[in-house]
Amino acid sequence: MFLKKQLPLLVAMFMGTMMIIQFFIPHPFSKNVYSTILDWLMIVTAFTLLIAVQSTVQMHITKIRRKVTDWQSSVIVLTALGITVFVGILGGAYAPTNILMKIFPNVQPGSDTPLMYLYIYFQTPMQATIFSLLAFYMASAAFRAFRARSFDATMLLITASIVTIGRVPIGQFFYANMPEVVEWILNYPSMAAQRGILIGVNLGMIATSLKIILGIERGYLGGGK
Amino acid sequence: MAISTSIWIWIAALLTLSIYSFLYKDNPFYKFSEKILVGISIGYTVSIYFHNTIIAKVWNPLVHDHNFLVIVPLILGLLMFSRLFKGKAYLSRIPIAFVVGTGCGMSIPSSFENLFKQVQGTMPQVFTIGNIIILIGVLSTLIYFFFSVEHKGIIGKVTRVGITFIMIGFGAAFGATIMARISLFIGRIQFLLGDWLGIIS
Amino acid sequence: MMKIINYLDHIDKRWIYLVLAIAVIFPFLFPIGCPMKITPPVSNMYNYINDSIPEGGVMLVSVDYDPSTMAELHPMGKALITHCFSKNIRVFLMGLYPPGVGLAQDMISNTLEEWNKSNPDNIKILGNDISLFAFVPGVSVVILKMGEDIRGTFNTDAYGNDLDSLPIMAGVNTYNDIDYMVDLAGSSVILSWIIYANGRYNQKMGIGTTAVSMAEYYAYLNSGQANGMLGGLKGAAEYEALLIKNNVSQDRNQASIGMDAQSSGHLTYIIFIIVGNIIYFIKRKKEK
Amino acid sequence: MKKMLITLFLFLITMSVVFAETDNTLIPVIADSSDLIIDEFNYCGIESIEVKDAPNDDGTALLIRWEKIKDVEEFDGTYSLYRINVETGKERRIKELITNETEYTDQGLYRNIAYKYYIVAVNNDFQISTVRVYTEEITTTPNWFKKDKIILLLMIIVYILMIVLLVHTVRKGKKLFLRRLAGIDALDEAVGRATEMGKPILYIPGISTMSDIATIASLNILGPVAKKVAEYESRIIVPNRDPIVMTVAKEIVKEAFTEAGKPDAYDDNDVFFLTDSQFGYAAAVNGIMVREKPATNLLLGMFYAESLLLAEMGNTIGAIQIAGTDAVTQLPFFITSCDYTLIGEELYAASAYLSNEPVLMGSIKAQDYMKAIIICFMILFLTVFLTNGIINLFTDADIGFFDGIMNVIRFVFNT
Repeated sequence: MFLKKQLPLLVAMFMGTMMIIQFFIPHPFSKNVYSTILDWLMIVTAFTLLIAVQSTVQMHITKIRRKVTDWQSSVIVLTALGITVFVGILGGAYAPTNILMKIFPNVQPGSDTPLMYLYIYFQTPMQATIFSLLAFYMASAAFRAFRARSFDATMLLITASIVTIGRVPIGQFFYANMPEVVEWILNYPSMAAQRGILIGVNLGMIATSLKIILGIERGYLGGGK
Repeated sequence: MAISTSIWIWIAALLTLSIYSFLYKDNPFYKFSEKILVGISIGYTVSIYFHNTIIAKVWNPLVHDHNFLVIVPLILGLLMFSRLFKGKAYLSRIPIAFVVGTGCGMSIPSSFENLFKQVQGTMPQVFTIGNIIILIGVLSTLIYFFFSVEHKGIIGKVTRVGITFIMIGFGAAFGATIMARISLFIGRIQFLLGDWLGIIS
Repeated sequence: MMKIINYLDHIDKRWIYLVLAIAVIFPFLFPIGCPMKITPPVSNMYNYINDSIPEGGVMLVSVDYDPSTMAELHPMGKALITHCFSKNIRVFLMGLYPPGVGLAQDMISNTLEEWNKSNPDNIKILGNDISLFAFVPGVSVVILKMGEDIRGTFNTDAYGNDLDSLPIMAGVNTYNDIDYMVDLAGSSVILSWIIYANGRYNQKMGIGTTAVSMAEYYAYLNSGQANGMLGGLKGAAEYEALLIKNNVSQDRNQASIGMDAQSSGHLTYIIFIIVGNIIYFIKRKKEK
Repeated sequence: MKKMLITLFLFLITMSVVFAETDNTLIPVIADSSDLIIDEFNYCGIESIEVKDAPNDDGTALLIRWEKIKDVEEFDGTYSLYRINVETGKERRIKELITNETEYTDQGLYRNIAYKYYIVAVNNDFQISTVRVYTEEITTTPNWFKKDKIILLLMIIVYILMIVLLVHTVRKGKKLFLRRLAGIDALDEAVGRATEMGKPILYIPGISTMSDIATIASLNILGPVAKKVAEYESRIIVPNRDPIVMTVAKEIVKEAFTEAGKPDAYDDNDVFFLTDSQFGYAAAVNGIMVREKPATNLLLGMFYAESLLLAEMGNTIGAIQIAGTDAVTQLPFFITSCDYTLIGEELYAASAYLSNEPVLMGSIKAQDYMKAIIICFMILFLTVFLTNGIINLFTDADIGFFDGIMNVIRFVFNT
């Protein structure tokens, strides 16, 4: 029970309090502690991220095993994943590994790795394209959903139209000082609202962090309440 | 410029087109490329973490430099894998608590500083219209998000001002988003028409 | 009349998609070349890099975006590097996330090739004038650690060379030795840079961000936590325009070429919103 | 409770005023007056130079200050500042082209090594004067506390106390006041309308995981909504993107139906997992909207770029839509395409209001009090700022008193 509940909370509380206190002590001793902890964090973070991958893989394996609808696509995911990891671990991340250079003598220490080819010519174009689909979705939403249904929404849409037109060169054809108008909106009224929201969000973030350190908030440990 | 002869550019172009085919309707080409994307992006991350953390930060210090202090985070990290064993999964809470707790501790003073800087930035030195607008805007926005009083009387009027500022702020963000979405599409067009087909330079 | 409105109200989405696609592709085939005004956040950053970083100074560019927003942010990075090359400023690139490091590598090889082709009298070499730090996980932890010890944070560059062996690293140990840093990102990681690098270590910095997040970061420009900002493709285009104006690079680049398409795309959106709202109001009147 | 907060508040102000006057423990070294030879090449315009340990650091910096002789004919050259490492005797120029500056912080020094500094005039032909003005030897001292951050520390302590006290108060069963948001009324009305029409309600708890506060807030709202639906014996559909969120949502809806005394009306198939692909989820939910034609869509939680796809389809089928999220970039889309939108923190407040969950409620109230402190300071500042500005517009009077107040307020938020 202690290992399950108290210990994690104690660890979070101890580390959190220590890091807050550390902030106020400029002494070299505290700096050394801080530096070591940062090193440790980098390593532990890497493991926590690897485990996130594990849960995705697990999900796809279960899907294939249970032959749920569309299980074939899980096979594609796992195959692509397997090939990439194989190529990536054997061939190196950013610089080719010794093994790769032995197998393919024409690969020089400075050449791109196979992983980079997969990244630049497979992942990059696809990911960029998926997000560019949003240009289309938004166009249709502009036509069918963005309505001046209230005073607030009308204000929003008018500001949006001014900014949309004023931020591109064509705005100057409508009104020569359009870029200045947009810059003014962004610098004063819009900035003020953003800052007001930001102060609130910041207070919320700090409150959440404090609650975690105090052990009041436990959701991050998983398994709900 | 002419049409590309590189096989890699062709692959990238065909994958791009297969994703665009989704706009017409959902089809196997889109599904196939989407799944490949998921697989490759996870695989890419795993490979990078393997080389740059496991090898560079754990294996090398331990084996080559004999820095045994690394063992502490290594054990913490390995505890994460307790999730693979049903009865012992709770052990993975310790490294999570370590990461989250330390992260919270580091962020609190710095976030407060950031907050203070924002508040201080709202208190100007010079008496100008713009500065007054900022002060009133920030103040009324903050009051809008203040939940301990009813929005009635004078407070109600102030919050009206506040919501107007918020709408202008969102309007600006909305306009900017339109801009961003178009840019993403332009990037792909430049690739398809330029790098692949060679119609534009 | 009502027939047209009803038709438009129930129009197939795909026609809307097609209109937008044509509106954006058309200007590429028949460029107009709209003139462009430079906005202060961009010129502030340009002037700072141009005037306040000494020759041989150090600039850090963090590439923290992934391919999904690369259309907006990649041209910025290229423009910044070209500018630094022309001023003989040493450039360090880094990425807090794995995708960014891959894109940074792509950016380096592109800019090096282009620069060396057009400036044979001022050849730039990887490791002497530009470098890419190895990827290290931890995000804000990495930012903080760099304030204590840059060499100890990364150990090697992305290509596996020991940092101590690189000529470019001469005298570079912490943020104190970096004259300016620009974070290119479309996410809240910019905030981490502002809070930790600027807040804790007083690193002078600029922001390069997507148009989506642009409005949010004006608050940081106003408070002086950052001194310049490139917002979206337009920001990159303005920076490129400044480079051309000051004879750093000759021809129009990626972002500038896209500006015509950007203009016509925006116009299309505005027309959609206006027509959509007209339909909405007519229908609402009818219902009453 | 209130008294305590006021006391803390006053304490804070007192502390900030006390620490406003930082102490200066200097080691002054005044240059020997015989050094002050002034002629064409051997110029020295420096009256004194002193070095002290830089405050609030880890012992790697020194602060050097100098003062120029007043009433001396203008010297149009500059000054250079040198550092001598006393152990090795090595000299290094650390700052040149000094004109109007009067201090410099020398950073990156070694601890336990003595240093010494001198400043020297340089004329426009870069000839260096023979007259040097030295400081005494000094070694750096690391400090144990950042005195300049005291207000920050106090603020953190105040905030911690507020959260602990308020959460405790709610746990003891005391009801704290939170204004009833217009969004909650809208929510009631929308649920009522759907039952009137005999159509289902679609509840989308966002597409994020349980680690997002917005998701938790959304699930807190799901309870009361589901209860109301159960009372009217209507139907609620909850499609999910995250398996864990789905499990929790199932539990909540089931419990709500039981509480309303209609456990049989609960259909386990109405709370389900769709897919984990972002746009795939959006497409599937749009499919549900077309098939089921819900009268009311509730989009509460964390949303990303798919938000506009969902809101657009809801619009097309003519459903009443109520949205709420803390994703600032998605809010504009919701505001223009939904009938009512809970903006950012309003979502948390609504969730705390409906659930009266101690941790949530306490933290909302603590944030509110902290906000109140900032608002008070800002109102005070605005008043003084306006008065001062208007007086300055009409008269030449320079009122130092107002400037003083403004500086104190700025100082409180100084970092």
